[in-house]
Order: sequence, then C-alpha cells, then structure tokens
Amino acid sequence: MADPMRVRATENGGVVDVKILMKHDMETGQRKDASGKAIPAWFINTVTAKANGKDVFKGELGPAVSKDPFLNFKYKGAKGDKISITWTDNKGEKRTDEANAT
Amino acid sequence: MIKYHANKALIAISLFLLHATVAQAQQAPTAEIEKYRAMIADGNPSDLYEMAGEELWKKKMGPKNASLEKCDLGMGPGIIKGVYAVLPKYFKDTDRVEDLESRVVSCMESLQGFSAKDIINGSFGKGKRKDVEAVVAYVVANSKGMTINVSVSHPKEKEMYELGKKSFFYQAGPMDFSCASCHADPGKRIRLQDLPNLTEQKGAALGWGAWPAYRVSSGTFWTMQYRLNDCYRQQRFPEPIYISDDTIAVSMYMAVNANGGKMAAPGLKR
Amino acid sequence: MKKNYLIVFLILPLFVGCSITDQKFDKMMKNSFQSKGIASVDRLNQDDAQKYCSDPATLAGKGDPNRAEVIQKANMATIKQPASGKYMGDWKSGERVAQSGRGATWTDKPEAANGGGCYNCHQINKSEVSYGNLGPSLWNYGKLRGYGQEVVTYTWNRINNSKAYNACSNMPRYGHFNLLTEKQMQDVMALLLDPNSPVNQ
Amino acid sequence: MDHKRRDVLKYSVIFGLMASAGLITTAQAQEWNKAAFEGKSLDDVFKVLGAGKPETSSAITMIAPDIAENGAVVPIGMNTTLKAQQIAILVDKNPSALAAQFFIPAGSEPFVTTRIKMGQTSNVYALVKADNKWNVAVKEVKVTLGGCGG
Repeated sequence: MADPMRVRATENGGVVDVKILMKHDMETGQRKDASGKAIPAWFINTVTAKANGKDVFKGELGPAVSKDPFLNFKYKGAKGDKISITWTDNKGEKRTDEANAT
Repeated sequence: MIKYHANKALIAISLFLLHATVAQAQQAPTAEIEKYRAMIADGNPSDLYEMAGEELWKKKMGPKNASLEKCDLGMGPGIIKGVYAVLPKYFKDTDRVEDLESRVVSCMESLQGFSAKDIINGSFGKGKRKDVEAVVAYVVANSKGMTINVSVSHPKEKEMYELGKKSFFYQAGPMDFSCASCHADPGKRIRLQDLPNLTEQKGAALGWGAWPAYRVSSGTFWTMQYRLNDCYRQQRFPEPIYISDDTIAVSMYMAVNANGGKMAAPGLKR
Repeated sequence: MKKNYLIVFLILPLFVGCSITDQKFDKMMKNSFQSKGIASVDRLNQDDAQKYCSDPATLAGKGDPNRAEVIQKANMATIKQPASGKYMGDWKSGERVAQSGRGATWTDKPEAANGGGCYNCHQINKSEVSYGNLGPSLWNYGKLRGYGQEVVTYTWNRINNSKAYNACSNMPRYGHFNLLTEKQMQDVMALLLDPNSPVNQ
Repeated sequence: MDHKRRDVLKYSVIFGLMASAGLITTAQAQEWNKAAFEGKSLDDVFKVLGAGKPETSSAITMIAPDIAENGAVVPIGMNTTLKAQQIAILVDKNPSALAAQFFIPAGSEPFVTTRIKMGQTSNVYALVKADNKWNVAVKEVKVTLGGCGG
C-alpha cells in the first residue's frame, strides 16, 4: 500500500495555501538497474484537490517530476476547510489524505 | 602578464593573486546556490520518513511483539524530546558508547527480539535497516533547534572522542584521503558544496547539526551512518561496518566539537 | 621480528603518552572495516607519507622537516617521464578527465576508467562554474606560466606525484597509484598547457 | 516543534477500495494527457495542447533558481496576473518537454510550484492559458555537477 502523504494547509487573508509532499519513486523508465535492465516507468500522473468536496486544483504529472513530489497551490477559502488530496499513478495505485486548513 | 621564471616563489605569488581574484568572482554562483536551497527548504521530504518513524516507534513488532516506546535512548525509557542533542553517549547496559542508530538497533534487539547482526549485515534503505532510518528521522526531528550537548565525562566517552580524532586524521588509500583532507580548513568547497571545518566548533556545529538529511541527489533520507559510509566510499577506503566503533568514534569527535551549536537536522542536502 | 616489536612496545610508552590509544586505535580500525568490491581492507595500510600526514601536528606545520624531505625525495624517485617523450595529448579528452570524479571506490568496477576529479578542487576552464577551491585556480595555467619545458616537466610531475613537491599535498598521486593512465595524464596536460586549450584563452 | 503540523494531518486511506466501490469515478482519476506528455519538443507539446505559437507575456512571473545545485530536484513555479485556467511547465532539453500541467478552477489562485528533474542546463517555460489565449514565459536554469562526483 502506498505511503501517506503530508498535507499542510494554512489560511491567510481569505486564501488557503496548500503544500503537499507525496511519497513516490517517480521512476522515469530511463534508468537501468545493476544488471543493466531498464527499470519500468512508475510515476504519479494525476493529483486532485478538493476543499469541502469542491474541486480546487488538478495536476497532471509526468515522470520528470522529482521523486517524492512536492506541490504548492492556493485557493480562496477559510480556516477549518476540509482539504482532501488524491493521487493516482500510472499503475492505477491511489492514495488519499486529508487535512484541515488552520 | 607574468613571465615564467624557474622560480617557485613567483609561481606561488601568481597563484596567490589569481586565487584571490577568483574567490571574489566565485561569490555569484554560491549566492545563487543559497537561493536554490532556500527555495526547497520548505517541504523537506524527510517529513515523510518522520511520519513513518513515529508509527514504527509505537507499533508492536518482532519476536517479542513489543514497541520501542520503552527504549532508553539516553535520557530514560521512552524519552525522545531532545535526546539526539546528547548523543553519542555511554550506555551501561551495553557497556559501549552508542550513537542513535546503534542505540535503536540495541533496543530492537533487547525489546523486540530482532537480530542486531542481521541489521548490521543488511543494506541502507532495505529491510529492517529501513525501519531504523525512519525511527531515526522521527527521533532526530524531536531535537530540532536544541543545543548540542554531548558529554565526555565518562572515561569511555573521552576515549571514544580521542579515537575518533585519530581516525578523522587517518590518511590512507589510493587517493591519500582522510576526513581532514577536506574538513580541516575554513572556506573550502568541493565543486560548489561548502566543506565545513569539522575540527572547530562553528564548522562542526554546521556539519554535525545538519545530518541526518534528505539527500536530493539520491532522493533518500540519509542517517549519519549512511553519510559516513558514503564519506568513506569517496575517501576510497574499504567499507565501514554499520554502527562499528570507528563510525561512532568519528561521530563522537564531530558531535563534541559541535557542542553549543544548534541541532538543525533533519536537513535537506544536495 | 617479534623481538623488535617487543622492544618498541617497551620503549614507546616512555616517549609517546598515547601508545595505549594507538593499540586501541589499530584494533578499532581492524574491527570496523570490511573489504567491498575493489576496496579491500589492505587499503588501510599506510605508506610513509600517509603516516607522516596523519599527525595533526604535521598538518599544523609542526612536522619534522627532515622527514618531509625524505618523503618528497622518495616520491620524486617514483615518477616516470612518458616513454614516448610525448607530454601533450588532446585537451578535449583532458576536459572530460577533469570533469569526472569517478573511480577507485567500492562501487566502481575494476575495468572502468577513472576520472581525475580535477574540478572538485580546482577552477580550470572558466565556463565551468561548479568548481572547488581546495587547490589553486588553474585558469590560464599555461598563459601565465609559459609553455617551456620546465613548466611542462613540473606539471607532469605534479600530476604524477604531487607529494614529490609537498609531502602532505592534498592532491592524489595520479601516476603513482595508477589512478590515471599515461594517455589520460597527457590529455590533462594538454588541457592546462596547450595554447589552444580554452584554459589558455 | 513539528507537532502542530502533524495535528493537521489526518489519514484517510483506502482509496482503491473507494474507487472500486464507485465512490469516485475512475475516469476522473485517470484523465491524463498522454499525447502531451509523450511530445518530445516544445512544439510537439504546444501542438497537442492547442497552444499554437504562444505569446511571450510579462504578466507571468517564473519562480525558479538561476542555478540548481542538483538536477534531480529543481524548484519551478509561476505566478501571474492573468486569469489562468491551465498552466504547463516545459523543459526544452528534457527527453519529453512537458513536465507537468495544472488546471485552476475559478476561485483558485493562478499560482503553482512544484519540483522537477532536469538532465542538463536548459530553458524552462511556463505556458499559461487565460481567457482561452495562450501565453508563455521563459527562464534559463543552470544545472550544476556537485559533490565528489563519484
């Protein structure tokens, strides 16, 4: 099962700043293992963010996004908003974590 | 400019002058590197290891189905807050000076029944060693911002410091390197990476205080043992055995030199 | 042999207070390292220069100058001039050798070519902004010193065995320990001393 | 110290199960512009996205370092006064130019930062769609070799 991500959300002047760290190897498909065999591509390709059930951000990532991806976005919201982040990778694995805006 | 004479002094002077102007021109790229580091400082993926480590600390595991919550890391059973700032330290039960990793392995053996030997023979980032690394991230994060205060009051601690100092200066291998080759002078760099002078307080506090860290180049969390292992690899030495006395002695030398400085780990490094 | 050691053990403590630590140190080193890949534990055995330069007092400038001179002479004697008499290779290949910091670690294969790692410590071609400062800048190396035979020989010797000039030089002995091949050293020579090399523009 | 941050965190796992139970639509999770990510050059990607020849805009501010200490992690972001609906980050000299793209619904700020891999020094582009018009900003990021290199 995929490892948890870290979601931080802080409200300031009516804008919620959301920072996400996801645990993922983001294999490009271009690296080779010790025996010279290509390591298949394996990366998060979509990230969706909801605040109180409403879409506030969507990202499509390619394998060029760094290992353990970081994302930062902002939306108009309030303290206490329930933020839910979901990622999916190219093998269909998923992970959702939540945080409340402070 | 200067015509060549077979005169060493002249060469030396020209080298010196050249060096001085170069040092000034160099400030631009290093300042840019500082900006780069500042940009990635918020959002250190070592947070992810910390989270995993906290779970592992509390989880019942191993042949004895116990958690690590009763582990004495140096300030009494279960005390985590601030403990990384006082390690390495002498432990009566093992009659040995231990660093954090060695101590976590000791607890995994005594409390949970795991084999220390298996962990020592393992590899970084794999198997049980991976759990040790996560626990280390969790423990270290709970000493962030605290003052480094490592004791040499026990004779074995004092001895470990002296052995570590000797090892720090021990030059060998096909490139004639010792730790001191790169870490005994102020203001030095390899490529664009600053090399802290670990023989004096300020540099030691910077160096010792920044590790463990998430290593950007490999995308992994590196404990101090991992850091030292790779130092020795680049030194062209044979491999230091995991949590061996030499690795703990060198850690002791750096940590004691760093006393009074702030623990800034887990860091974020190239 | 055994007798000699015994005498050393008996006499040494009278002069050197830390001999007990020395024994403990040797034991610690022996028990703390293992051979891996091409890096075997015999790499921990020191030659004269390494022993001399492991003393913090030496590094602080308080080493015995006579011993330093003996070490320098012995290292000078190991240097081989190129068999063909050719000192200069191709500066473009030299730049690649200077850029690469690979080789001689336990993760390196024995047959893989080593790099010189020159940029780790030296500024060389100005277009490379990522360079270290453990060694002096080599920008305009030939332009500043000229291209005469004396400069050529001195540079060749320094690359081969830097300890011939300074017993505790931090620069690896590339020729002495076969870290670079003769051809690689000729190429690095050209990077520094070919008037057409970008280093001398 | 870090406990405040940790308190914010609540885990809710098991999304695969929710997806299979129809609680989220798989289509929603799997929208990913394959053709755009497979485009090699900038023009390839512009074409797939329908950006044509985007206009250089000073209204887009790129957030990126001049020099990256390591190509494995290069922080890249952008901010704009345009009403951005879609933002794409492209790297000229990567094997596939498109690194990531983002969709900004109404009510969200036209801002994003992430971290990308760069194989070598290259121009990095922030492509922004606003009012159905494409704009672009560019910045060179130098990627340096570091450490002992072994």
